[in-house]
Amino acid sequence: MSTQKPDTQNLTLVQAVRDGLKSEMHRDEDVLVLGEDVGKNGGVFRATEGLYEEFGEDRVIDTPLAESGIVGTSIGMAAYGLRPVPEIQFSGFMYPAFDQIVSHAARLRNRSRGRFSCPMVVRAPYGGGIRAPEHHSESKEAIYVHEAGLKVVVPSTPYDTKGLLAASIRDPDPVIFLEPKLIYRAFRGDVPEEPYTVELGEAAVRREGADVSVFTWGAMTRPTLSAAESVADDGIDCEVVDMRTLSPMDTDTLLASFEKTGRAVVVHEAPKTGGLAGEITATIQEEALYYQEAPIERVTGFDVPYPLYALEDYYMPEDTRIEEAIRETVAF
Amino acid sequence: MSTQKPDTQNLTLVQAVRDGLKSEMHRDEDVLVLGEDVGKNGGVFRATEGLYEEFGEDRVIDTPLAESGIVGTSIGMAAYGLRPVPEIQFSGFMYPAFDQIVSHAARLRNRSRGRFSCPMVVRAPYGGGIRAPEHHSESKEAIYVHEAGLKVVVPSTPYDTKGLLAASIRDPDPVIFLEPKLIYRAFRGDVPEEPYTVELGEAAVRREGADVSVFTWGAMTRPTLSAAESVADDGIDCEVVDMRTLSPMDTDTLLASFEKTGRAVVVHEAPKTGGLAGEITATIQEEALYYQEAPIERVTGFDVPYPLYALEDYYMPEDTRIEEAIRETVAF
Amino acid sequence: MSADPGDRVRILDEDGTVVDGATVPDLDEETLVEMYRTMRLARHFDERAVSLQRQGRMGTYPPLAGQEAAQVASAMALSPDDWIFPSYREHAASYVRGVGLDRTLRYWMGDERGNELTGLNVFPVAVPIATQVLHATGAAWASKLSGGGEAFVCYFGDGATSEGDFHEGLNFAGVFDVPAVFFCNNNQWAISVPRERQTASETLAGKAEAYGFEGVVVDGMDPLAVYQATSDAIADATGEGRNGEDGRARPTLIEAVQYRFGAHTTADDPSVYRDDAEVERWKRKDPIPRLEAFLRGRGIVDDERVAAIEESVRAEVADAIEAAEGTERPKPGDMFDHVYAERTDRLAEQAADLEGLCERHGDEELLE
Amino acid sequence: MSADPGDRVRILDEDGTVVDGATVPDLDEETLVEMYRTMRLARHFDERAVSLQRQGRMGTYPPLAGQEAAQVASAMALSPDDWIFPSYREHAASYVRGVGLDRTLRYWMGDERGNELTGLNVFPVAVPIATQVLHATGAAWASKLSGGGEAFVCYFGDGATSEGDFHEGLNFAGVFDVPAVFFCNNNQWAISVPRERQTASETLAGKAEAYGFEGVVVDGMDPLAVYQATSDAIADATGEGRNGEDGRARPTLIEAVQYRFGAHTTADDPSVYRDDAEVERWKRKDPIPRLEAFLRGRGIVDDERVAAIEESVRAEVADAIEAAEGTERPKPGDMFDHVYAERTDRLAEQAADLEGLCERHGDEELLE
Ligand SMILES: Cc1ncc(C[n+]2csc(CCOP(=O)(O)OP(=O)(O)O)c2C)c(N)n1
Ligand SMILES: Cc1ncc(C[n+]2csc(CCOP(=O)(O)OP(=O)(O)O)c2C)c(N)n1
Ligand SMILES: [Mg+2]
Ligand SMILES: [Mg+2]
Repeated sequence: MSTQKPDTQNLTLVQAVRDGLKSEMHRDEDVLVLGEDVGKNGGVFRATEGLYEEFGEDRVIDTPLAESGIVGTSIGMAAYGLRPVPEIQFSGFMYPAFDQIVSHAARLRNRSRGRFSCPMVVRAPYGGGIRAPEHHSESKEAIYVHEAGLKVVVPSTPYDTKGLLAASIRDPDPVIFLEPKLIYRAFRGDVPEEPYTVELGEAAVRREGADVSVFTWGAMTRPTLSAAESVADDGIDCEVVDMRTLSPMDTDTLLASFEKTGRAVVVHEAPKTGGLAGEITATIQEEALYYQEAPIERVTGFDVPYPLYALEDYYMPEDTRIEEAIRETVAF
Repeated sequence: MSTQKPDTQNLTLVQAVRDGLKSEMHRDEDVLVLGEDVGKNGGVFRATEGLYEEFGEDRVIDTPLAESGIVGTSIGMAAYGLRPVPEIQFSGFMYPAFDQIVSHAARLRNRSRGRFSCPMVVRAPYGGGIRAPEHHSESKEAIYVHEAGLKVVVPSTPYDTKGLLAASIRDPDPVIFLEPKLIYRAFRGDVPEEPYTVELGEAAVRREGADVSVFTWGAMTRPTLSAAESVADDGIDCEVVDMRTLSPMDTDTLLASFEKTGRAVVVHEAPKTGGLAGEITATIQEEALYYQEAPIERVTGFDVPYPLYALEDYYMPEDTRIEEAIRETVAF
Repeated sequence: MSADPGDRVRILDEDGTVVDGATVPDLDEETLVEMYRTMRLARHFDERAVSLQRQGRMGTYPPLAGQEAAQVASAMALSPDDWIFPSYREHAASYVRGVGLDRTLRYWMGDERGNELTGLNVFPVAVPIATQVLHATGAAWASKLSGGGEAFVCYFGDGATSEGDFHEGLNFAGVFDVPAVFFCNNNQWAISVPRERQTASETLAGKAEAYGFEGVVVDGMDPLAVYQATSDAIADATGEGRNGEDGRARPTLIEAVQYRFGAHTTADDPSVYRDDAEVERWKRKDPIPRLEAFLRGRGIVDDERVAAIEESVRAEVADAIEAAEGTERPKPGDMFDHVYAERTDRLAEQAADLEGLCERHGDEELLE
Repeated sequence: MSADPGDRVRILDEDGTVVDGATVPDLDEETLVEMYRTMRLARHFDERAVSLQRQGRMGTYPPLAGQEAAQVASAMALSPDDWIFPSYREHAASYVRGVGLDRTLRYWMGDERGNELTGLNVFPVAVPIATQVLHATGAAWASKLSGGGEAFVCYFGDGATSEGDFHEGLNFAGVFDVPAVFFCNNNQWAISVPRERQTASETLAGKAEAYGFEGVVVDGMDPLAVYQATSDAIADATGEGRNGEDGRARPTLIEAVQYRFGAHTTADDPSVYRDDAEVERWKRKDPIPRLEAFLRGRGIVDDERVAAIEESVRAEVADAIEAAEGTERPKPGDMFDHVYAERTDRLAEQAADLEGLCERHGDEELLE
């Protein structure tokens, strides 16, 4: 990591979440945080630590244990004019709130023809790999991407986390902000102290390459980059694109990369069938079939309920699987 | 339609639902129906008409208005040994039950390593096109297909409806059975009086053709067939495949058709982004890229909340759009 | 708190006579006439709407006949800045809060612009049952946190009390003491499911106890009782009422006992699940003749005034229908306008595709 | 029904003395000793499990210390065919119902086979809060429809009462009179959220009224009271109890007031949100010394017997740990086995892919 500049902090991803919340709460007094254990306890991952002390119980609110309640009341708050940032303790517990998310948050602007809007950010720790109990390792981003009216964001670095969270909070529309908890504390990165935004809807090319494009996001970005390094030893020049915002998706960057390389691998933790790798593949071949030189490989979770942790390392895509897929794609 | 044989009835699709329920309830006394207004009222679409009178209030049960309650208690019933067939009044009201469906129904067998299972069929009228109020025109099959442990079925003819419903009820695993209400009464078909099954997981080739394959299901099968006829006048020979079971998907039939034609169009009502056309496209190009001669076109709903009915006819894919896509694909 | 339905708040008996010991709310004559007129307007609107549907000029429509008192009198208890969160049946309450009848017609004619209620604190119609309970609680909470001072009235049916969102919403409201009034239009039926099948609870109002606040049963076909109960609840919600001494505002659950005279919606046939005799019994409680008798008894209206009201009501509804049917159809491209504050690239592309399609083929071919 | 927490059922006071006017349930000495032993076993198991987690030999674990009476005594009130629906904390209740401690360890060691409870009427642990309430209601309903005769006991926490599924489950149970007992382990905290923040309802038991059946508050750290209350509720549920005269079985909501002595899970640090003084206050109610004092007072156990029990408890837990740790790891392919009754083609393909991967690379490389 680069050395710390005077106005930057060296933070983990989860610290960047906290810092992002804090700086947005300072910037705009309409921003408030609510959810289970987010107050006194500072969140089960400490993502809201210190905010209760700093902003008080009217802006950092411990709620009853009810996810539909948390999201549904947040919609009402947002319609009234506040900017709620509800936390769902784990993304596997967003399902009870699914109706409020898709039937209301996603549609309030449309249904009221703009009279009301829903500037709300639903934050949730997401994904597997931390030996967590059942239902704590979900990665079902696809079901939110399929819903018009929502934006869906998955950061993969501390810098992006703060910037994307700020952009999400300032966004006039509801954002599902999924935080890859496997890398909550896996590494640190420089994060400016000042508020800043990373624009929604823009992918980041994490590694430039000419032979094959690997599209991924969240916690899968690291093993993908490491697989890219491994195959580089054999002269395979990988481009790694971190999608960052899954809805709306940055198809310009996606297509530009593919048009350059003509080959693609998509990596995600979510189960294969119905996962976003399908959407990405379809987009590529609709728009850039002329450039395609090999089948687009999907390296994904299997079509099984996420296994308990004794087997989770077999479920999660990791370097080896990604590497194999890259090699196959290039060899085709 | 063919003339009625002695042991067949000429039924609409919704009558075939009723007939399927009835004959399975006669066959197996563990089968029971529950939901809002399914009893005395016979269902808001009359899909359960007469069953209350025939089987009594212990097997045709009007429940309180609570979808999570309906599905969650059905899971408990199924685990105990019954075969509940809960009805959700419209598929847009399945969201409150989403947690029970994905966190429990889909996983009970897996979580208990086979000690318990969940032989339950969640029926719901699905899709648009009938000038219904808001939230009554959903077609979100993709979110169920993405969930391992569920099966997902969408019939398109009266014959299939009875047979697929019977197969679903007899299946040892949970099935989401989505009934295209646009064609509930659009036409009639011959339906044997005897119980029979149409196997899950098998697509049906509705029209054979050599130039292009169109993959679709449910209410979209009819405009697709009609588009196929229109282009036939210009010498385009379309194959139309009705997927019928969306999970598990019959990739054999899918690939065999594509390998024959080398061109494909996928038609569904659901919004484009994250819809199953992506999954189908990805599967094809993974397995049959060699055969591909043109980009696979997606003819789908738009990425908007399903509009109120004044605009729904613009939203729903119809002959013209399908025809254009077929022509483009063939002309490529 | 009343668990005994016998305790229900009532001011007018079925003949429109003030019941012993009841106090008539302090409303001026003009307001009382307005209440009466609005109820008549709602009844007439309802008849016309049903007939529009029958004639194929409108889609499925949920009638409100029988429920006018509960809607009109409750909405009249609000102050100008207060908010309402209607279900799909509160056309009359919405009207009182400024929603033109033409808007309501347009919504049921399948035109989303019917829900575009600029400047009004009226939430869009909630079709998914009980979901609006959380929106009302959240908005009320936001108002409390921001010192807004408004009251928030949420309408829903007897069936809605079975949904999880009802529970979660009232529970949050009780924990955070939000300035909300939960107004349950208990019309005895949730489509074909009778109130007793919905819950084994003695009353619906009694469920409030589970959330630590008060429940009140009111005769929902007695407009004066509804007005009084709602006013009291609003005062409590905003900290000016009975609970207000200690400055502690509290929500209330009002159960307004009433009856839906007609079908659940125009797609429903109630004869399948309920007796005419039951309907007739409840029709004796019809709120409109009741209030009319009261007004006549006090000399506030007479035959002439009633006839004039009837005429003005007919004219107003006719105008609304004309306005609704006269509005140009929404443009196909409208469906892309409010998905997000700004169109995404993909939406812009899709909008262009649809436009192209329409240009190439025209409505006749596309909508055949 | 008791809305006043003072009314709670209690048989033993904090010193293990029978309170005035209370009737000790009619249990033979052996059963009482078994109750005592199982509670000690649970306590010791819990300590060892926490330490396994600390040593990295197990993943996150939710301790139950303080809650032994509520779990053990309630589960002992069941008949052999009855069912239980545990949350993630009911290791002791499950043990009583036949779930070996090694199973429970294996589950928390990340091995799904810990939930494979062949032959037992014990539902798999429910992690998503309150979801199991509906499963219990449904199974109980199915039993009633099939004439099964079993009782169904569903465990959940104070926090669970805020979820929609709690509401929907109890409401269905009340409407259909299912043979279920809803057993709320009110341990005062839902992670860091105290009971008062969870709901403004005076008691949790009082919420039963909203569903038309009875709620009972019991001292959840008094095993005899828990046993009695559960037995009564089961009798009511199966139509043999107080409500049984008219043959009408009725569910009951039991609120067992208790305290979690330790952390929410091993990932939690309770010192952030609660005082030691509070913990100490509740520790005075510790159910184990209470029952021990009662047994000693009656001459049922003495020092020697207690020592023997302690020794046997230690041995049993040590054996369970050995068994759990001695089980071979699940095979990677196991994850494909029970997705459906039969593997789909795509799953077979994926299983083969994974097998190939494992063969080509071996665990070291894959799991690095
Ligand atoms: C979540 C959900 N489930 C089902 C429906 C279908 N539905 C529409 S109205 C209705 C009955 C509502 O009854 P009630 O709450 O008593 O209100 P009422 O219609 O009597 O005014 C049902 C089941 C729905 N709109 N939303
Ligand atoms: C639906 C859902 N939301 C959130 C969580 C995370 N979570 C696990 S335990 C818990 C607190 C539960 O409190 P309570 O019901 O009182 O049970 P206790 O843990 O005290 O036994 C929470 C919020 C979850 N498991 N499920
Ligand atoms: Mg009703
Ligand atoms: Mg608790």
